[in-house]
Amino acid sequence: MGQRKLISGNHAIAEAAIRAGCRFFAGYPITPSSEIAERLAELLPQYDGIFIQMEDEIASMGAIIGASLTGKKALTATSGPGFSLKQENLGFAIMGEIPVVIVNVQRGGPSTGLPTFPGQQDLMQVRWGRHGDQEIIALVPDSIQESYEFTIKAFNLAEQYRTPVILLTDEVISQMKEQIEIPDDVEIIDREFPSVPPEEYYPFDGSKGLVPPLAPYGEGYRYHITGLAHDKTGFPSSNPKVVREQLERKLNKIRKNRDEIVDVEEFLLEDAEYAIFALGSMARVAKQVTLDLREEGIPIGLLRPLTLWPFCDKELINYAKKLKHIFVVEMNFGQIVGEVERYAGKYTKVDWYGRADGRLIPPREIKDFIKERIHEN
Amino acid sequence: MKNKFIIKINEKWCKGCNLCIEFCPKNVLELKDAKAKVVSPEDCIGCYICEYRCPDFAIEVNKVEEEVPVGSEKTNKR
Amino acid sequence: MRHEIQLVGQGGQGIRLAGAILARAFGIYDKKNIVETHLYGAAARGGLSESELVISDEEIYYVKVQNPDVLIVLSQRAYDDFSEPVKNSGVILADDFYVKNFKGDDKRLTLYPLTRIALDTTGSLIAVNVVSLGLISALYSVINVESMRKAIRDLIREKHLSKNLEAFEEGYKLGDNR
Amino acid sequence: MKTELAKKYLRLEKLPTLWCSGCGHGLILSSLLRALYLLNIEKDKVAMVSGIGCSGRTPGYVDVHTLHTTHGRAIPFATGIKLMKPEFYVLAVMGDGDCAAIGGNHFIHAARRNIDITAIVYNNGIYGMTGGQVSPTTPYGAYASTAPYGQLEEPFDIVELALGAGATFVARSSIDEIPKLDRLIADGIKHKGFSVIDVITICPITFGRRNKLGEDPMMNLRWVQDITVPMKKAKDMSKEELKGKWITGIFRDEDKPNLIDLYLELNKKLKHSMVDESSKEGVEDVRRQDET
Repeated sequence: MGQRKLISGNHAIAEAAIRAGCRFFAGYPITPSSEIAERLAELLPQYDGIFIQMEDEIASMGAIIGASLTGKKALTATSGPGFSLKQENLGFAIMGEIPVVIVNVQRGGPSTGLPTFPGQQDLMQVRWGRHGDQEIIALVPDSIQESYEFTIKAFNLAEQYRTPVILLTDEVISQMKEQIEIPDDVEIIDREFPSVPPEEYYPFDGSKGLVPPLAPYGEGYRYHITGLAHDKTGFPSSNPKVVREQLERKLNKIRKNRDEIVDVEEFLLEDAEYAIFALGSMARVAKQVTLDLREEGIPIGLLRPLTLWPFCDKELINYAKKLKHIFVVEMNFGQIVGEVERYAGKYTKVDWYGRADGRLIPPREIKDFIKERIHEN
Repeated sequence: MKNKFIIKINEKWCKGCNLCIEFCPKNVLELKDAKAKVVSPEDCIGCYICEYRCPDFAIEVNKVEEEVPVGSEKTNKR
Repeated sequence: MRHEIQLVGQGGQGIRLAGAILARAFGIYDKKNIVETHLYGAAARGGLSESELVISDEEIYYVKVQNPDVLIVLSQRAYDDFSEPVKNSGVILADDFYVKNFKGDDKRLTLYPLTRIALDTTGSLIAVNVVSLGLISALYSVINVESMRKAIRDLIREKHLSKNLEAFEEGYKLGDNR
Repeated sequence: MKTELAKKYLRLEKLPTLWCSGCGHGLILSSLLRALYLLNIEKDKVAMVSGIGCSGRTPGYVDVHTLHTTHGRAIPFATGIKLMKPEFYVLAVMGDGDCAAIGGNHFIHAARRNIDITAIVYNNGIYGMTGGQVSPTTPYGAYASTAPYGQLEEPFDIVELALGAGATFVARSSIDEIPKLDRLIADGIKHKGFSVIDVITICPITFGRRNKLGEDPMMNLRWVQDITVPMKKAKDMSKEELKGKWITGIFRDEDKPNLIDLYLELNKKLKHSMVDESSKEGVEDVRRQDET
């Protein structure tokens, strides 16, 4: 049994980052994520790491990419408006295939919105906030325990697939306090070192696998990284074949490994005829709704994506074929429902309930909605 | 013993900007077919200005020591 | 069994600390599942300060307070804005120094001289938080008073500890004598 | 010192450069390489970071750790590298728009925090790669594709900006002062703290052509000679005479604690005083929350 602690989601993320081996944090204060920075400002120097508060979000994102290139694990944390600012350099990290972790503690939007209240309005910004084609990995915890575990997982995935990974929480999960069990053993994945000597090393060489190793600075491997389309050496290329091949590899390293990356929680689904589809803090509410409705004799379960992106299409389709009706519940005006309809819509009815006003939607409302819909059909 | 200089121009890199020609105090160079060419190497005094002024790393000036017994010619430290 | 406790007042009354003490007593010493949430940052800048706890032996899925079993109100605004959802069987404990106007005859409501006791025992208004904690520890059987004392020792600085413990005991007596 | 020897820092297979005929950028690169050679710096200990634009292509030609980042962001990326690799020489090469427009905020903050990075500004007063739009250092009255009637705004003085923001090594030179530029860059690299070398350079194609200098590099270079004044000479000139001129030389070279050393010191101190407060984890935060 690990140590039992009573901490907030943001502090759990900060402590898990240290556990994962993170030794660099650059950020810019923004509610409701700032406690991650505050805690790391305290912890990092004790672990021979560096904390720096940069002049803005753009700089923070740039700094963690620079730090990561030296072979160290690096983190930044922000909320909606700051996440918007990070997009440019996040795109660079995707193009340059540089492992970094970005925490986005969602608040109500658009714009400055509701700084101290939760929202789930960044789901699509996480997926498509940058220009150009790309795959992104995003994990969504629904508890402090998961905030801790998913932070470590985010670092692992970043290193394993040489890509930025987003930990997507919200004001509720990040600000609340609950107990967690700090696991005694955690799996830590470190960056793969090139197996070839410097003269044979190419940072984007996909010939030996979809994820070429990234050599840390200062080890004799001198290479070039650019945001421009490039060939396997990292130098700019606009040759259509090279451009296409490189981009396809960058997409495929996630797409072809989606089974390894994607994870869902199946809550009371074995005998379910109905299901709620919800994530993050709303999934927690949905669990209460599921239990309440079960008590009333309605055979319902919950499908909860732990990995928001890549999307859990296969898992969803698998259930959609068996279910009479799927109810998507989210704290926005209709985002993830589009994806659910896209995959499950062919096989079953999909209904949506949600809103964004800075408050968790209470279980009663959702219960009433679901009962009404079941009754109608 | 008199110093002699060999000016090498890398035509692949030369963009014919004319700067070396403008700055050469002895008119050793000339522009031909949009490339710098050495026209009077014997006039070169080894000031290296052309090499320093070339934005394209296209000029290399090397000192050669002349009139020394055969078999012991030395180029400069390179 | 799910229990909901909510504390509301204004900045400077140590509301957040009181919530943290409760959370620690339940979560660490009584090994119950707890979730503590609160209004914070700019939302609380208007002077409002709030902390809410859900306590249960089972998993807590809905993390916010819906119908509190216990509501402590340390300001008029707190009473005006937060008293309505309290359960019919629940209690509203109000500070008689700040809360003067009530809606009809609210059977859930009892007034206590919390601020006065804080001033008398410690000479400081801020100790109203521990006085309140003492009071509910006496009134509400779910709370283990020993765990509360331990949590206070953990969370209150050494130099203020003895005064605060004294204030806690005064609050406890206030409930116990009833 | 011969350029030939400094070529060991070049990725020879990447040449010729993509810069236009007579572009001053190659001269800055060449000075930069000679500075590295002069200091005998190991290639594996250098990171060169750039933003976007013509200057942004510099790192591609240099055989060190090179990073061609997003527009204006060379300094943030460089900051991350330097903080994690204190033993590295980290160079940020930027254009004037890169440094003083889109990256202006990063520039002044790097100066303020005195992080040991060497910033080299390729200052040609124009956005060359995108076709000659005005930049923050375009001279008042000069023509550009986005200032067809002449620039109405006053230019930024990058040296003044750096001095005001707290950079500890600040110098200006031009592509007309070649051996001097080598030394200035070398001094900047050697300097512990944020160093800025503002290099006045030319863009015959997008600036010269629009400003009665033509595309002839020599004409453009003469213009540089005309608008730059060595510090010594400037001392005897009136304010009136100095109008529209850029003074060259070293403006500041001072020893001040730099960010890297301060971090290393802090980490060392904390390592020795680390206490295990895991049993009371979270306690401090609650106290703080209540106090604020």
